[in-house]
Amino acid sequence: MKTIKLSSFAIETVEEACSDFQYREDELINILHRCQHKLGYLPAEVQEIIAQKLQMSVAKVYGVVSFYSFFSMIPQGKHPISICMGTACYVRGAEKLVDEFKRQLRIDVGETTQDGNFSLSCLRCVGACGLAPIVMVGDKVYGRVSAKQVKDIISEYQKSMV
Amino acid sequence: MTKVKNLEELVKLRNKLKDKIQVRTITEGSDLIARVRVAMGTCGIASGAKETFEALIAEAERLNMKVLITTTGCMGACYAEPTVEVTLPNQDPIVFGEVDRKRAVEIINEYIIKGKLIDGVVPQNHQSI
Amino acid sequence: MIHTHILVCGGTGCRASQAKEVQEELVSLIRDKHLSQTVQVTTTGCFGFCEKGPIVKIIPDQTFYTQVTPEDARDIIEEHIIKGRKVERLLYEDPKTKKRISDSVHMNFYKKQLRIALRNCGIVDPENIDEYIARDGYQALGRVLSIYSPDEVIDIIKKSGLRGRGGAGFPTGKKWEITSQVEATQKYVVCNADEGDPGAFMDRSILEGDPHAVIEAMAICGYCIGANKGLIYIRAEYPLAIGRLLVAIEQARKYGLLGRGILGNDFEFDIELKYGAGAFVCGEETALINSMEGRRGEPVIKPPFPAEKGYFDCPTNVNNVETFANICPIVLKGAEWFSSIGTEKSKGTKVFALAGKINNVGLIEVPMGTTLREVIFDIGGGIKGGKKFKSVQTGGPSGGCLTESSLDMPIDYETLLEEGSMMGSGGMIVMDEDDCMVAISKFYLEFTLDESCGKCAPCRIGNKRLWEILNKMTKGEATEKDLEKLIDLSHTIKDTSLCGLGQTSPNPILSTFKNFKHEYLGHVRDKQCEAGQCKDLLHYTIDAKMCVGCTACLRNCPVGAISGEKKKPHLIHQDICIKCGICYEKCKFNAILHQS
Amino acid sequence: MKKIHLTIDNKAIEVAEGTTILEAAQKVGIHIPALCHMKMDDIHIENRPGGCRICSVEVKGKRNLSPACATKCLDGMEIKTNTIRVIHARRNILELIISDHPYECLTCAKSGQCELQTMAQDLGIREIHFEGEKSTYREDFSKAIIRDMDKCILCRRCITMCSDFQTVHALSAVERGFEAVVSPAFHMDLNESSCTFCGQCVAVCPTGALSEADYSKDVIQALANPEYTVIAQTAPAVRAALGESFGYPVGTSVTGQMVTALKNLGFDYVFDTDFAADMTIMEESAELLERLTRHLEGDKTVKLPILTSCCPAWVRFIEQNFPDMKEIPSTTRSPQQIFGAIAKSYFAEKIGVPREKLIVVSIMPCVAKKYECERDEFKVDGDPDVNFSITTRELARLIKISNIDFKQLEPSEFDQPLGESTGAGLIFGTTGGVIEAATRTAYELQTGKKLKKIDFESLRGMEAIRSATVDFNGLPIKIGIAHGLGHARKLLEEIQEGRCHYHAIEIMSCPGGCIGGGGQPFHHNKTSILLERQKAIYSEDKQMKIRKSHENASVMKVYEEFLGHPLSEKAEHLLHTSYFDRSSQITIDDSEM
Repeated sequence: MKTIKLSSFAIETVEEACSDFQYREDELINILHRCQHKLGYLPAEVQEIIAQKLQMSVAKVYGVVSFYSFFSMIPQGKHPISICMGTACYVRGAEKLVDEFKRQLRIDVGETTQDGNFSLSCLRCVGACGLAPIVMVGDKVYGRVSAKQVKDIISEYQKSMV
Repeated sequence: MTKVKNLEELVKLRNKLKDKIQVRTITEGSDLIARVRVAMGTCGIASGAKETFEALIAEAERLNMKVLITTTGCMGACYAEPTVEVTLPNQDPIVFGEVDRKRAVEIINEYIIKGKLIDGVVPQNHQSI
Repeated sequence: MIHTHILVCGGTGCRASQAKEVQEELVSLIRDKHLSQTVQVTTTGCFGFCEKGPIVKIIPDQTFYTQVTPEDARDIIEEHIIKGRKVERLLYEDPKTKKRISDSVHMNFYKKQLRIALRNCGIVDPENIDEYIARDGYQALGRVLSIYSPDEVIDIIKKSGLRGRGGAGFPTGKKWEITSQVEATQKYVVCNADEGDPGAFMDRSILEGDPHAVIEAMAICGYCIGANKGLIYIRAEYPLAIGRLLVAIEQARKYGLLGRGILGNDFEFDIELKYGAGAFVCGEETALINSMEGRRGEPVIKPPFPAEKGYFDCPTNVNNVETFANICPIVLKGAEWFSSIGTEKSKGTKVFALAGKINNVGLIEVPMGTTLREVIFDIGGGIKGGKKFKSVQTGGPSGGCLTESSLDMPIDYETLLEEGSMMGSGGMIVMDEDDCMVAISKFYLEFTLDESCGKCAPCRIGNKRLWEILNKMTKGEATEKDLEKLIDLSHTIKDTSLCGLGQTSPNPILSTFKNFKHEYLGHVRDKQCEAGQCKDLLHYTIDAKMCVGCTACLRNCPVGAISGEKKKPHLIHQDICIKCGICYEKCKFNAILHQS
Repeated sequence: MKKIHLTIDNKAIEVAEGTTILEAAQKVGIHIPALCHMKMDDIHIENRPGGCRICSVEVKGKRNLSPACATKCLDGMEIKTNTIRVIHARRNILELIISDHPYECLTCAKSGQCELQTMAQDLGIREIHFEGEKSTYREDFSKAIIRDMDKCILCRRCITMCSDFQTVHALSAVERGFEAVVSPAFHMDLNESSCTFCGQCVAVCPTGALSEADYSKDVIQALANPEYTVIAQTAPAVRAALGESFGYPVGTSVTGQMVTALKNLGFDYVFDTDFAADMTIMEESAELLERLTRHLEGDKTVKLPILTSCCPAWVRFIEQNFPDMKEIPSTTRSPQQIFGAIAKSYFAEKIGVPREKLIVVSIMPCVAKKYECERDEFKVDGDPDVNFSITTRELARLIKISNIDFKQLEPSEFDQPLGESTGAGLIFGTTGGVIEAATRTAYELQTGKKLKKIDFESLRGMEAIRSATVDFNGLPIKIGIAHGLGHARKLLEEIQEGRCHYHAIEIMSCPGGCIGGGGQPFHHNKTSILLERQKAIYSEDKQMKIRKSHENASVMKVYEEFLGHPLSEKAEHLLHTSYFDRSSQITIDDSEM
């Protein structure tokens, strides 16, 4: 027998989500949304239980999780940094911001810093094209960001950590 | 809220509401001194429309003025967010752009009270059906 | 008390033609004439009429002066403000009638925008159904249910000439008709709100600003095709739109405008939300349905079309947000009204998200047939920073880049296709001389590469190869042979991919190659990037003659690649330089050179 | 049905509504190449994702090329399959696919049988114009199946087999875009997944992405080592397919040549798994009759129907998916394992070779058998009863490696005593065979009468799920048969829900039973090959002198000299096994909170 170890909170979260959606396989994406929202990410064990509860294969669940960029199997940093890579932001220099964040944080896009403070991701059009290029840290939006400001943005959060 | 039973009732409801809230200018006899709409789409909120909205309410309350302040969707002028539309009695609505807390207070004190425009008016160059 | 306002346009276009000087002159005249207590001069944003700038508008009489010079200020004050006589020669002359128009009330033609889909955005409170009802909300549904048969409504939509606003432009009425004619016990209405074009946000704005417009139209569609269930497939990245839709659906239910026995009729309709999770390909109908059923959002071969076999194999009508937003006005104002707007084959209006190197970034709605020039230079206020217009991209990653020569073409589905682009969902990105067309192609290909589902080989591998070739080009490592391969492969991918994503993914390449072939050749033959954007082809140096030693570059360089003493020419160390371009942006003396 | 008229390359043709362009073209002698498409008639296996686009053709009036495999014929269609546009596009796509594929043909397990390689040859690809980054993945070496996903072309045939046919769902398309690949969840190894090692993914993979774990080198080494006595056992389905690897017509039984080849290879004893199959029948029928008797006596605890347990993939399937039903299958070991146990006890004693000096090699049509012989319960102090299990394909390679000209070989007989077999043991190789063999024996043991007709035709065929009632002298015995785990699942669910009234059920994982096993020469999706192999088995059975297991004298001798009787303590110990719960269990672990 294979055992899947998980915290009681995670188990309850999955159970609640699945039961709210009547254990329906076609509600998988909604269930994953709910679990990720509560747990922050979707570790393998969580996907295993979801598969069990919905009586579907875990390969299929992972097939879905890995298909959609919104779902993550890595815990996000305390301060998730997202750079808008919509066209409007791109033509206004978003690429330079990505380079600069990568350089400053020494991580690649899709990674989290070792101390778990920052994670870096790109997203497609936040819809604030008037403020391009856009950087989001958590829910906070920074508009018309220049490469030079990158350092300041990072240190703003580093300070608050101390 | 009660259910609208048929088309006739819906028409009646519309006519009633039209008088009550639809008016873009403020009808005579109303004790409202201005109607304010804050564009609160994602772009507006990203630019700080929530703070603007709060600042407008706080200032109106501080001055104890009867101003109707509501939220609305995107007005389309993303380059000038946050945008705020102000309608004074018997006048065309004016849209102000880049309204931060400071300018929100200014709009109430200068435009709504004194009728003076402040810089940064966003001309409305569209017709709506 | 102020009784007269003089508004002076502060838009970039007008500024460039001395609007500031006009304003200063007006202010000083008012002061001289002791009019400060009653007359106020204010700067405004762009009027969207830049070709006739600077613009001065007088309130309350709505006089609209065009091409005002500082010298004209005296006449405006002395004649108009003091004597009440309008300055005839500054009034706008109607190019057709040659008559001068005295005020902007009669100048609606200058208002190039006509809002149908956006009619309530920025006007109603989206979280208050009463405001929607006050603006004729749910009247269309009410009339449809009590007056028309489903076929009659479909006929109205067909006659209106409305075509799908999601991209391809399939006639909406016809789509409804096909679904209505399939016999089934269960059918579905689906609203595709999985807007994912980078740089397009009109659907989100409609849902955030006027959710009931979509809800009402979906109910009408349900009545027409015989569906009692509606689903909105919306991006999870749109929390605000989701929140407002949920509020709106709840309010509509409370009023009995959704649910059973709507408005006393034997009609039932309700709506549920389904969330996307960040996959652009789910905008494709069949992928969207797969995703709604909880699977990987991979497209499947059509036919069968969703109209026959859609959600859970039931007949399903899929329209996008903007398409639905047009339905109620058509029902209320009639097919003739709608079809009177636009061009022969493209009726009504189109919403565009105008962005990029343009002054008035924003959401606009114009009648079909408006020219790109009007959109970019009048409504959009022209190019940012006074740079030269180079290209406009429409249709997102499926579209193409158009040039100066296409600017006077009327916007409609067919023209854009002929010009090598497409309508798409409505992103419109303006580019200037600093934008490299090879790099732009690479940007779009990177997007497609990220978003390809991976199911079919041409899209999965082909787009990767296209990107690799473009990447080589931007690094100066490509040959002319690579260029040949790029074009050859582009055609194969278009011809053989499974779904619309792959079939259109090479469009950015093909259109830029057609219109900017010399830039491609420049990258492969001469290893040069004329726009100066491909950093591997550039190096930054300091022109010692121009450099005054202000240290601005040195202070701003993020990697410390610049050295030099104050007031002496500085030097960029090529081995440290990361070519970020900050020094170029910061130098006020044009001393930084970037060369291929 | 409506008839549809169209032309393909100017040839007029009439087809039934619903026919695809690919099928229609075949009828007029036009072979449109296809990679991902797979359709096995009669057994309802179809994979048609429309993903490879190799079969693209030109349909007049359509803007883009259409995939022939997934486009239905419509009236008046004008189709061109060989225009310059089509040929160019097809070559470009093929080059693209190859550009993301390792150039390892010379050392690839699939070389010579690879559909991608063949197509590149057929289309005359001499240069890849679109070179670029290739996808790379960690190789997954399980004991039975090797996954080298660098070679995957995402045709998804394996998923169709694993999910649709077997309902095992070990595999799924994962990731997306260029990173998309077929994999178990979280890119885990097959060993950790729900894979049953049935090997059907290997059987249909067009390239070398999925292949059997190859033990032929180990076998060569064992044969070369004078310290070891090396014994071969050959499964019944092998002889019906091995000839295909040496150019014999499909359906040629090559038993005698195979035995000679094995002897030439240096095996000390060449025995027959059929012998062990006969022992399986002895034990299994005894079990059936025992359960049946108790059932008829009113014992409510008795588990019926009894399920066959010779198929290791099936065993693993039930252990993983229906752990609550693990008491239902017969506890009798599979013929491979019975053979191993007897060889390393009874036979070892007989020839006086200690167990650890004895190497048992099984030649199987199956890849799951490699997994089975690794199971701990089939080892004694770490020494497996069966040391190596190799497939029909590996045997063919061994023969070639050893410079043996198979076609020139004179047939010879199996060695004795473990080489004596019956027709009953032989028909184990096809679906329905095990239960027919069991019936032949159980009938005679139960009724004490001789069978008038040995052939139970009602149990034969290719239908996915079959059932028949056999009259045991007034006692109607209901028998069910399923091949394919998906069909087995249906029967299990019926049992779970109490809707199943069979007394005995035979289950085989592979289509057609072992003849369609994952270790057989590749059938390239032709059902006709399976049917021919099946025919070969039944006709050899007909020619056998002895066709009932309980009449196998050598088997009887083992019982006399060694085991006593079926279900004796010793038989239980050596010939039976038990099953394990392999489902996953959730446990709470709050230690990290």
